[in-house]
Amino acid sequence: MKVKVLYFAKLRELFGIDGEVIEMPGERTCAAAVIDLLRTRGEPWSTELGLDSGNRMAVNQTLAGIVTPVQDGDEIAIFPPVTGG
Amino acid sequence: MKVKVLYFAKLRELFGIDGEVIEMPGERTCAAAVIDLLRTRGEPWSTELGLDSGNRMAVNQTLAGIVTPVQDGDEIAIFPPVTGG
Amino acid sequence: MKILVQESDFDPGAEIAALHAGQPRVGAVASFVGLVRDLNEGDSVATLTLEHYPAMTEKSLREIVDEAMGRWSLLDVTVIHRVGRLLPLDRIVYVGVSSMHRGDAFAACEFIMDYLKTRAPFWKKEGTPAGERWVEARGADDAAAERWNK
Amino acid sequence: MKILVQESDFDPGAEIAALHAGQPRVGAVASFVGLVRDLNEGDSVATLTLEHYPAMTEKSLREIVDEAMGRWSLLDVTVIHRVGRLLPLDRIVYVGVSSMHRGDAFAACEFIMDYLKTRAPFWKKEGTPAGERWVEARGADDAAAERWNK
Repeated sequence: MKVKVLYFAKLRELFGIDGEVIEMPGERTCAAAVIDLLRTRGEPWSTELGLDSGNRMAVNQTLAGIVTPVQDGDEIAIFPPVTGG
Repeated sequence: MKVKVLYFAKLRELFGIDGEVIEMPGERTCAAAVIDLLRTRGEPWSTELGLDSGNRMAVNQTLAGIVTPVQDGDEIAIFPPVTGG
Repeated sequence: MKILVQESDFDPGAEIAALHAGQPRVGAVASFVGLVRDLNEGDSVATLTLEHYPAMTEKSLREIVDEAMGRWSLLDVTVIHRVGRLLPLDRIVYVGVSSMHRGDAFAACEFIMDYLKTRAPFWKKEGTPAGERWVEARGADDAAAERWNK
Repeated sequence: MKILVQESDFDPGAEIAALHAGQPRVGAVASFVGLVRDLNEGDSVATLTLEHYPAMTEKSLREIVDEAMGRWSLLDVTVIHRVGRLLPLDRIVYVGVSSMHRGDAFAACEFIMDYLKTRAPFWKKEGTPAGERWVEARGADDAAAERWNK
């Protein structure tokens, strides 16, 4: 399965890309598996996407938790706490 | 002593005047004495200025209670609960 | 601080701008506009006449704003209240508060409205098809003002 | 309901008017305007750049407004949030709420701002004399949003 991953703000700058399509095994998983896969890349991914990083996620444009289901074609966004308004 | 008494809104209409100067015995008293004196006039004063009428008072343009001191030359306003805004 | 009691209309946009224009410390402006509705207590309202106690009105509004400035960290406050004869859709009152952070502006703006509703000497008289009637004070307004004392 | 995410400025006075003009049921309009300050965390701020997540931004604002409409008796809501490069004194955000009575308008306006601050995908980057930096989320904003769940 393929999922689209987007990065915003500080994460976009640290990773040097605003998004990418990644290949994952199986047909459905959860958001935590996407994070885990990205963290295997080493630094800065490993640290920036650590459990205590405080970052937020959205799956298909809705705020999500690490157990939110993810399937082929989904859009996963990872970003720091929002600071608008 | 003389005090100026003002009436607003419904009271102004019921009494048919927007204010008057009244003569009171002594040199100082409290707001309750002004009300009591006005009530001796009979209706509609007696009922409209009854203790359970819910009306408010101000002495010299500051919200007051029945024990607020009153002296010669003071301005006492009597009015229904306010409804601005 | 700007406090006005007037017969003429006001411009909320201009009032908001005056509360922050050229003042780079202002991060938040909370505003309230009160309007004449065409329906009250189930009856249609054709006119609304606002009476006040001129010698006391501005003084009481100033005391309310002073109290708000003591309770919250505010940069500026504007209160405008109209008097005289108004029609449905007309603006009645404007309260605007500027501050560094939004929490202060929101709280002070609502506090000033709640206190104005229960302490400033204004009285409304409605013209309805059945004739004129003085608007009765609402218990809800007393309750709204009371909660700031908790 | 009107929800806009745009680079251009907006006119708070025109937005307030649009929330009540010709609508005699509206008795109250509560509004909030957020502005760029020239100082944050003790450092001077020369520019503020707002990034967002276009596919999600409007959707998340709509969900916040829907939530407010479920909680209070509202007549209309307008939310406008700017993105792109802003300067001190610039307007950032407008939230306006119309209702019959003021309590609903005040509560919903503050609720929408609190939720927007913690749930809508906007990020601020400040330009300071020491360079650019991403604004850190404030614990106070989380606390402000959290109190609506009590």
